[in-house]
Formats: sequence, structure tokens, C-alpha cells
Amino acid sequence: MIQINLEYSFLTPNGKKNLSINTEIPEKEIIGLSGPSGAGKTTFLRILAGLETPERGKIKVGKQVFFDSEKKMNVPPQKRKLGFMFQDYALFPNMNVEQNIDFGRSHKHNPELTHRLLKIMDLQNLRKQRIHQLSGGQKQRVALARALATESSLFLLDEPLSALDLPMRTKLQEEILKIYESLQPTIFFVSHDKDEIHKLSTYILQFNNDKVELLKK
Amino acid sequence: MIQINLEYSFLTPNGKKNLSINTEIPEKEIIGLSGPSGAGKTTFLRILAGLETPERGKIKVGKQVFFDSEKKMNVPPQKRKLGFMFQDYALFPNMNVEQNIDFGRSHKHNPELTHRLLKIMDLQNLRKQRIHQLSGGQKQRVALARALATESSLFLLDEPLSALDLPMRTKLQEEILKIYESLQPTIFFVSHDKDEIHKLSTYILQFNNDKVELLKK
Amino acid sequence: MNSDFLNTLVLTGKLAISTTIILLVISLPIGYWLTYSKFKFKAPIEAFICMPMVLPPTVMGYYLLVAFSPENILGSFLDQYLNTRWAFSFQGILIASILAGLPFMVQPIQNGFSSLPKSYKEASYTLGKSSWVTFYKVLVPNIKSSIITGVALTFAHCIGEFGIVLMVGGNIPGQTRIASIAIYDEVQALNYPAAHQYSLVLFIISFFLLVLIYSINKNFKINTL
Amino acid sequence: MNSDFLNTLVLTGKLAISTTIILLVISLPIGYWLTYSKFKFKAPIEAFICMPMVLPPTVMGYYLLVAFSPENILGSFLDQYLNTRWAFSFQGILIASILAGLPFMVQPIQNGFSSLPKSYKEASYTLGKSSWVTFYKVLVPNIKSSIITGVALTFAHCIGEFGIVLMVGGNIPGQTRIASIAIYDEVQALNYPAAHQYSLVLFIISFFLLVLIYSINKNFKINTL
Amino acid sequence: SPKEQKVTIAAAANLRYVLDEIKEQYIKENPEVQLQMIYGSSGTLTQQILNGAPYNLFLSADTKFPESIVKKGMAEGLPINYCYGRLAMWSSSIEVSKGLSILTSPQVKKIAVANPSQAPYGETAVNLLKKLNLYNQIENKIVWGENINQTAQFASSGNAEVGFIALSLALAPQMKEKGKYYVIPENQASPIAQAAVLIKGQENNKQAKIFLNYIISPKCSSLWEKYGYGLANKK
Ligand SMILES: Nc1ncnc2c1ncn2[C@@H]1O[C@H](COP(=O)(O)OP(=O)(O)OP(=O)(O)O)[C@@H](O)[C@H]1O
Ligand SMILES: Nc1ncnc2c1ncn2[C@@H]1O[C@H](COP(=O)(O)OP(=O)(O)OP(=O)(O)O)[C@@H](O)[C@H]1O
Ligand code: MOO
Ligand SMILES: [Mg+2]
Ligand SMILES: [Mg+2]
Repeated sequence: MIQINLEYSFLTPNGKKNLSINTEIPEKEIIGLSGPSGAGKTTFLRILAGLETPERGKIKVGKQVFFDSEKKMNVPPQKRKLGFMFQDYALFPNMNVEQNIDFGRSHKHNPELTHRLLKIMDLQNLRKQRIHQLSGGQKQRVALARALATESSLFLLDEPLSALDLPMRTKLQEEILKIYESLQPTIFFVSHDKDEIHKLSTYILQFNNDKVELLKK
Repeated sequence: MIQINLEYSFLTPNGKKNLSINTEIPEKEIIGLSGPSGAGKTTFLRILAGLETPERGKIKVGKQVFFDSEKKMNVPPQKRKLGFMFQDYALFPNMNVEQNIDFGRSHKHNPELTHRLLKIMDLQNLRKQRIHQLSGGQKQRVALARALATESSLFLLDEPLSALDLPMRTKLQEEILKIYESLQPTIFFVSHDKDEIHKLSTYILQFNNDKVELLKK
Repeated sequence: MNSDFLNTLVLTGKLAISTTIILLVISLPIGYWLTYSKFKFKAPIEAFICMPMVLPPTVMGYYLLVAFSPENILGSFLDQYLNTRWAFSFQGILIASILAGLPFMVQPIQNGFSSLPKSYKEASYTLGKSSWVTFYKVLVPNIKSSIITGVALTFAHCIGEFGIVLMVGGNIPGQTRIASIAIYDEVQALNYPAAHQYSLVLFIISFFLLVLIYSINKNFKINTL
Repeated sequence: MNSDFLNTLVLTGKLAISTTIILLVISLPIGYWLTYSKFKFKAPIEAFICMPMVLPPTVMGYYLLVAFSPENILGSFLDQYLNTRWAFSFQGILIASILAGLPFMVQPIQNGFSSLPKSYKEASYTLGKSSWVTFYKVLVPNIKSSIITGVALTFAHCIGEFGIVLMVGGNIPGQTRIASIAIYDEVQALNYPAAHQYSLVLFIISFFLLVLIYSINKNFKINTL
Repeated sequence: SPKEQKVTIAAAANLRYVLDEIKEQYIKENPEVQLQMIYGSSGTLTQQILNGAPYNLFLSADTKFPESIVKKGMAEGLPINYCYGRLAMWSSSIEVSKGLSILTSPQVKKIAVANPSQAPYGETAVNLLKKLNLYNQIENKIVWGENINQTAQFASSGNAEVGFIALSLALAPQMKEKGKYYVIPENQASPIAQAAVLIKGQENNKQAKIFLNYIISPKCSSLWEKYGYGLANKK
């Protein structure tokens, strides 16, 4: 079970904005995050990853407590064992495509994985290319591959396929489902595409400007 | 008429890659650019804007020659009078939302325009917000507004609506059509969404890995 | 602290502030050019800007004195046509300080420009803005932190600069005797209490000015990152 | 050029290279800390790092001499427990150079770290990498251009540094007489031809080393921007 | 071994030329001794000595600095007067033979003088100008050199028309051909007593003492006189 109770607020020029989420989600599911621009989807993923600290609340994933404001517990991102894909990719310009994906790999002994991911993402030919020499969609695929390379049990994917053409998008949806079937991780992903959410997710976390709801599909 | 004959090649770690485009497109149309990731859509827009220089060829928009390799002519981007929206936004971090849009405005005497665009993009409340305090979709709308603020006769929009939720996306498609009707500019836009291309464009420029075709809708 | 030292401090401040402002104004275009120009031999030019640093300051000062001398081209031109002499004058030490401080300002600024994403410049150009508008509205405001580094280094260096100024300025009270020379004088004359006192005053004033400069930077960062 | 000056050049190179390497090693963590620490009083610490600059080098050198003297705490500790003396020794001028060069290395490096997007660090953390791996595999490689600036400034400054070294090192041939002091000596002796010749040699060598340093930077930029 | 015979001598800048010649002569007679000369302003050298510089012998440009070393208990024995220096007025562009009266002429825009608080030659020059009631008239023309060498550079580069320097520098080959000098008569400025002192606790001080005795011996008289110094034992 993933237990989430949190209060978070950002200071904006027009005063405080509040994000309050209270829900329980079973583990090993694919949860689609959906909602209008600026509703807090990215912020929620960042909180799960430990990049933002809620004001109050508790976050527990399985047996591991990530955050507990009462016990003043806050596990740092490095220890949360997850794979995060950033909405704006956050690739490392000092590394080429392959090195970026390699950097995500947590197991030293598995160079095979990088090759498999390069193949899945159709990036074999761009293996040695520098990040600034990639197109938008190519960057997005590298970022996705880097997150998947962690082989963790929790993936947080922020609009993983938004910059891809339909055939590629459909293909990668299948691949994500394959990974889900083989590793059984929990996957949170943000998407603005109804069909995609429908196809991939087992739960939907619907962000609205005032509240956040969990819907079973 | 927009006359495009160009040869462009990028050096990649696996050798040269060629982009060759020869076509004529009527002015004052909306041209949807579509095709797989890495096919050269962004590169094509950058060439039109004067940010990349083709190896050979000629680009003529109406009566203005933008580029002519034989006459060694190459009009710099500043003089091409267009509005370019970058795929990765390229907003200025030293300015807030309103200042970014204002910066795009070419007419000093028209502060009204900024307000109208803020309203269209549903960004009034975020007027004074800094760029790093925006969500992905909010950034995308600022970038679109900044490009539209130029009120030029040629807009180059690189995936303008890809990070937006469906209601907002639909609304902004309408707004783009309204602007098209009132100003009669030529608009090139990139999209991976079949429906969007269908709804907005009058011509489709289809990028495939080997060739680029113009389709009349 | 006697009034002589006060005058000296005022003069030091005047020199350091003038040098810093002038260097800022000339280093922004130099740094811009060094970053964006497609000129092939930029590395030699960058190296050349650092060259005043590799000579000992007194020797650098000596060469400047030779250049300023009415017996030589520059000096005789100044003397005859402009009726001015740079040796032993405020102009002279100002020019010496500017030369000595150039790398400390140009280097961080150039580094700042070159770490900006090139899309800033491109975006501004495609919005129809001139290079000049792009420069002062987009590029310069986004390298504030590098500018602060340059200003702090230049300012601090200018306060402590001494060999060149002593040589070119001739240690004239009220005209070219800056604080670092006054302190040096006291140490040389074995007047340690006075030297310590002066050092402390210089130290404290510089310290607070630098804290001020750095705080500006900190505020800026909070606003953008 | 006689063999004395050759020895002097070798010593100068040894000092400048040691200083630059040591400063690089200590400035990377200092710059990292100054950028990322949430400590409130960073501006004063940044200002403090610049303080050795605002005192005239000879005076700074004088204070170091006093500190190194066996009559004082540091000096007597070194003397009794480590059986070494820093005044008038290579260690002494090395420490003096490091102190004098610190701001030229720390400043650009700090500036480099703070202009990196914070997402690099965040991305590395969320991939489960430690701060240390993040530091040396992600952050440091992405501020190469700032590091080059720091290295060039420090190196050039160290070659020309002279007041502090003269004071602390005492101009002893083969041990503490570096090139800048040798040139100063010749100028003082009014031996201009020798001074010019030495200056030229120092100039040319430094120039080529700096061109080399800057070319590395240029190559790096071509690869990433 | 040669190391045991090494003597390090810190000498005031005005001694450079004469001492280099004395050294040459001495080494010929005593090839086993290695003499290392370190020149600087008397003030800088004094500070280094007070902080433990490994020098055997200090030859100052005055008596004040050696005395301060004695007072700190760092000297071996008392200061010994080894020569008398003479002050000279030097110029590359102006006829100085007429004496000090030219200082007030409008042709003379800058006058280089050594800093009196550090350099004995500067102190002597200032006292001289004050005694002749010239100081107030020309004070605003004076530029101050850190030591007597820098003062000479101000004048020799042509930026200062006139400089008050040590006669020994005016007679040095580097300056001699470039300009003219005027020796201040003894009745206006008495010769400057220069003193030497041995530094306590250094190796080879025995050799240093022998060298000190050598420079005040008649063997060196002609060299001192060549550079315009007065001999210590005569005055
Ligand atoms: N650093 C920040 N400081 C202040 N406000 C912020 C900051 N980052 C985000 N915000 C605001 O928080 C809100 C939620 O942002 P978030 O990025 O989570 O939205 P989102 O749901 O991911 O939107 P999108 O679909 O556009 O990516 C937005 O209104 C945004 O302006
Ligand atoms: N600076 C560069 N140097 C070398 N190759 C580059 C550079 N920029 C882009 N490319 C390559 O050029 C090709 C076309 O890139 P472009 O950005 O135009 O694609 P795109 O059609 O916009 O793709 P997307 O839909 O993913 O944005 C890609 O294969 C890319 O790797
Ligand atoms: O101590 Mo000196 O000889 O006046 O420079
Ligand atoms: Mg988001
Ligand atoms: Mg693209």
C-alpha cells in the first residue's frame, strides 16, 4: 500500500497556493496522473521523489516511510530507490546518449540493459551523440531510458511520451507495459492523452485545481 | 508563395545526415509539420528562422529572399520578421511572465496586446511569476504568447500545445484560428497529434526519414 | 587614525571604484566578443589579456613609466598635444590599475556569457530584437552572478594593488598614495602599531564592501533559481 | 640567458604548478559548499576569502612572516613538533601563494556551480547516486569552463606574484627566488637589458601555457554547446 | 664542502655595484668561500632578519636599522660602520652642475626623492632641502621612491627631471652615460654613515666576520672610492 497524506504550499506572487493530497494506492499498479496545467502533478512527483518537502503529513511506500513530519523523518532522494523522469528531461550535457543511460543503471554488472534500452528507444544509431545534438523527442526517449535503467520498484514518469509521434508512442506504451509485467514495479506517470491513460493505467489520480481524487479504472 | 529549395546536413557520430526540401507553399496558410522524432521538423523551422544555414539552396517568402546560396545572401534572423516558438521554450529567466511576453511585442504602443495574450493563455494570475516558478504547461503557454506577441506575418511554432491538457489545448487551437482569421499570417506548426493537424492546418508538410512531402488537405 | 590616512582611504576608494566601473564597462563588450566571435585566434587574445599578471607589478609599473616618459612616443604625444603627463598622476595610476585588473573582470564575464544557453540569444533574435537589445536586455541580466564575481575580484585586487601604483604614482600624498602604499610605508619604517591599525581599517572597510557586493548576488540568486 | 635564470624559471614553474593544483583540489569542495550549503552567512565567508587580496602583498607577507616566526604559536608548533620552519623555505612561499591565489580559483568555480541548473543535481540524486558521485561525475564535468578560468587566473597570478613571496621567501637563489623576483632584482639594479630579456622569456612561456589552457576550454565548448 | 663555506649577505640596494666588484676580488683570493648577495631596501631586509631570515651579515644604508636588530637581541656584536655614502642630484635632461638653485625653475616639474622614513638617502635629501628653505617651495614637485633604486628609476626614465640619489648609483655604468650629476657638498649634507651587523645564530658567521673585516680593509679602499663612498676609518 502507498499511503499519502500531505499538505504542501507554494508561494506565488498572488499569495500561497495549497496542494493537499490524502489517499491510499495499492502497490505494483500503474497510476495515471491527469489534470490541468499547473494543477500540481509535477509537484506531487517531486514530493514523492524527495525533491520537495511537504509542510505536514506522511508518505509511506510499502514498509518504507519516506516522510513523516511528526517524527521529523525525511528520507533523502538518493535513498528512496526510484527512477524519476523529469518533464524537462534534465539530461547531463557532459555525457553522450549511452553514458546518460548508463548513469541511470544501478547494477554495475548489467551492461546488457543499456543496449536493450537503446534498442527499445530506437536510439542505437545515436549512442555516441551528445545531448545538444538531439531532437526533442530523442531527448525524451533518452530521459525515459535513463529512468527505466534504474530497474527500481517505483517509477515516476513526468509526461514520458508527449513529444513523440504516434507510432513511436504506441510502441513505447507497449514496452512500458512489458516492463511492468516483468518487473512488477509501481509506476506513476503524467499524461494529457486520454487514450494513453486509458491504455496504461489501472488507477487514475485526477488533479483538479481544488482537490485530488483517486479513481479506479 | 513561399519557395523552398534547400540542402542541409548535420554531422552526427554516424556520419552525415541529409535533409533535402524542395517545395512551394502558398502564403497565408496554416501548414502542419508532422513526422517521426528526429526527422528534421525543428531543423526546418530553424532554417526558416535563419538560425541554421543550409549548404545550398534558396528560400523566398513572398517577395523577400531569406536565403540564396548562389547570391551569397543570408538575411539574419532579426530581419526576417517572424515569431518563433521554441520546442524547449527558451524563456528568459531574468524576466517574469509578463515581461517575457512584452519582450516579444514589436509595437511599443500596444500594451493592450500583452494583457489580451495573458488572458487568452489563462496566465493573468501568474503575470508577475518568475519563469522557474512555472509548470511545464504554463511555460509552454508563455512561449506561445511571446511568439504571437510579435504580430508578424510568419509564425513558426514548434509543438506549441503538446504539454497542455485537452480543454486548454482545444481552447488554444480556437484562439490560433482566430488570430489566423484576423491577421492572416502564414503559420508553420509542428504537432504529433493527428486531430490537431487535421483541425488547424490547410497544408501538411510530412517529414519522413528520407523525404519531405507537401500534402494539401 | 590621522587625517592623512583618511585622505588616503578616500583616494583608495576613488581609485578602486573608478577602476571597477571603467573595467565593467569595457569588459562586457570584450567578454561578449570573446564568447560569440567566430575569430579563430581567440585563445591567444584571452592569454594576452592575462599577460599583465605574469610580470611582477613593479616591473609592469616600470614599463608603464617608460611608456609615459616624455622621452618616448606615447609620453611625448601626451605632453605636446594634450599637455598632460600620466606619470605620477591620478590618471596614470588609474590606467595602471585598469590594465592590472582587466583579466579579473573579463574572465568571469566571458565565462558567464559562454555558459548561457545559446537559445537565449536565438530567441531574442527571432523576436526581431537587435544584437544591442539582446545584449543589454537578455544576455547581461542573465550573467549577473558572473558580473558580481568580476566586480568583487577587481575591486579587491585594486585595493591591494600596490607595486604598479607605487611605481607609476610616485607615492604622492593626496594624489597617488593609496592605502596599501601607506601601510607598506609604515611596515617598512618599522612603525608596526600604525601599520596594524591601518591594515585593520582597510580590512574592515573592504570586508563590508565585499559582503555588500556578495549579498546583492545572493538576493539575485534567490529570485531566479 | 644564464643558468641562474633557468633555475629560477624551473622554480617558478614548480611553484605555479603546485599552487594551481593544490588550489584546484581545495577550491572544488569550497566552491561546492559555498554554492549549495544553506548556511546563512555565506556572503561574509566569500568576502573573507578575498581578504588576502586587499592588503598589499608585502604587508600580507609580513604578517605571514610574523605567523611563521618560532616566537609565535604557529611557528613554534611547526618548529617543535614537526621540526620545520616555513619562513624562507619553499613550503613557506607555497603556502603564501596558495593564500594569495585562493580567491582566483574559488570565485570562478563557485560561480560555475551556481549557474548549473539545479535539475542536474536533482536528476542524479533521484537516480540513486550519492553526493560524491554526483559531484565528480555530473557537477564538476559541467563547469569545465569555469575551472579553466580559475586555473588560468591562478596560474598567471602566481607567476607574477612577488610581494608576498619576496617577503616570506627572501629571494634565496635556487630556493625561493622565483622569476618575478629575479626580474625585479634586475630592474632595481638598473640592468635593463637583462630585465627585458628575462621578462620576454617569462612572457613567452606564460603566454604559450595560457594559450594551451584556453585551447582546452575551446575544444570543450565545441563539444557541448 | 662548499656548503660549509657559504655566506649569505643582505645588502642595501645602494651597495649593489661596489659590492659585486668586491665580491669578485674576494672570491679570487678565497675560492673556497661562496658569497651569496641579496639586495633590497634596508627596511625590507631588516624585517626579514627580525623574522628569522637565514642571513649571516646585514649591510644597511644607515645605522638605525642595524641598531634595531641589536635592540631585538638578534645581532652578534655591535654595528660596525663600513663606509660613508654621499648624496647626489642627478638628471638626464637638465644641467645640474649649477647646484640646487635649479630646483625652483619651471623646467623642473617633478623631483624624485627616496622615502625618508625608510631610506637614509631620502632623509638626508629632505633635511638638506629644509635647511636651504627650498622644501616648502618645491614640496608639490616631489615624487617619493620606495628606495634609492626606485628613485633612480623615476629620474632615469625621464618622468622626473631631477632625482636625489646615492652618488654610488650616479657613478654606476648604467646611470653614468645617461645623465649628469651634482654631488652635494659636504658643508650642505654630511656623508651618511652606513653600518653593518652580524646576525646571531647562523652557520659560517666566522667567514662572514672575515668578509666584513675585509671590506673595511685597505684592500677595498680604491673600490669604495671608485663609487664615491667615503672610507669608514677616515671619514
Ligand atoms: N518553484 C516554484 N515556486 C512557486 N510556484 C511554483 C514553483 N514551481 C511550480 N509552481 C507553481 O505550482 C503549481 C503547480 O505546478 P506543477 O509543475 O506541479 O504543475 P503540473 O500539474 O505539473 O502542470 P503541467 O501539466 O503544466 O506540467 C503551478 O501553479 C506553478 O506555477
Ligand atoms: N546540433 C546538432 N548537431 C548534430 N545533429 C543534430 C543537431 N541538432 C539536431 N540534430 C539531429 O538532426 C536530426 C533532426 O533533428 P530535429 O530536431 O530537426 O528533429 P525533429 O523532427 O524536430 O524531431 P522531434 O519531433 O523529436 O523534435 C536528428 O536526428 C538530430 O539528432
Ligand atoms: O636601503 Mo636603500 O640603499 O636607501 O634602498
Ligand atoms: Mg508538470
Ligand atoms: Mg523538434
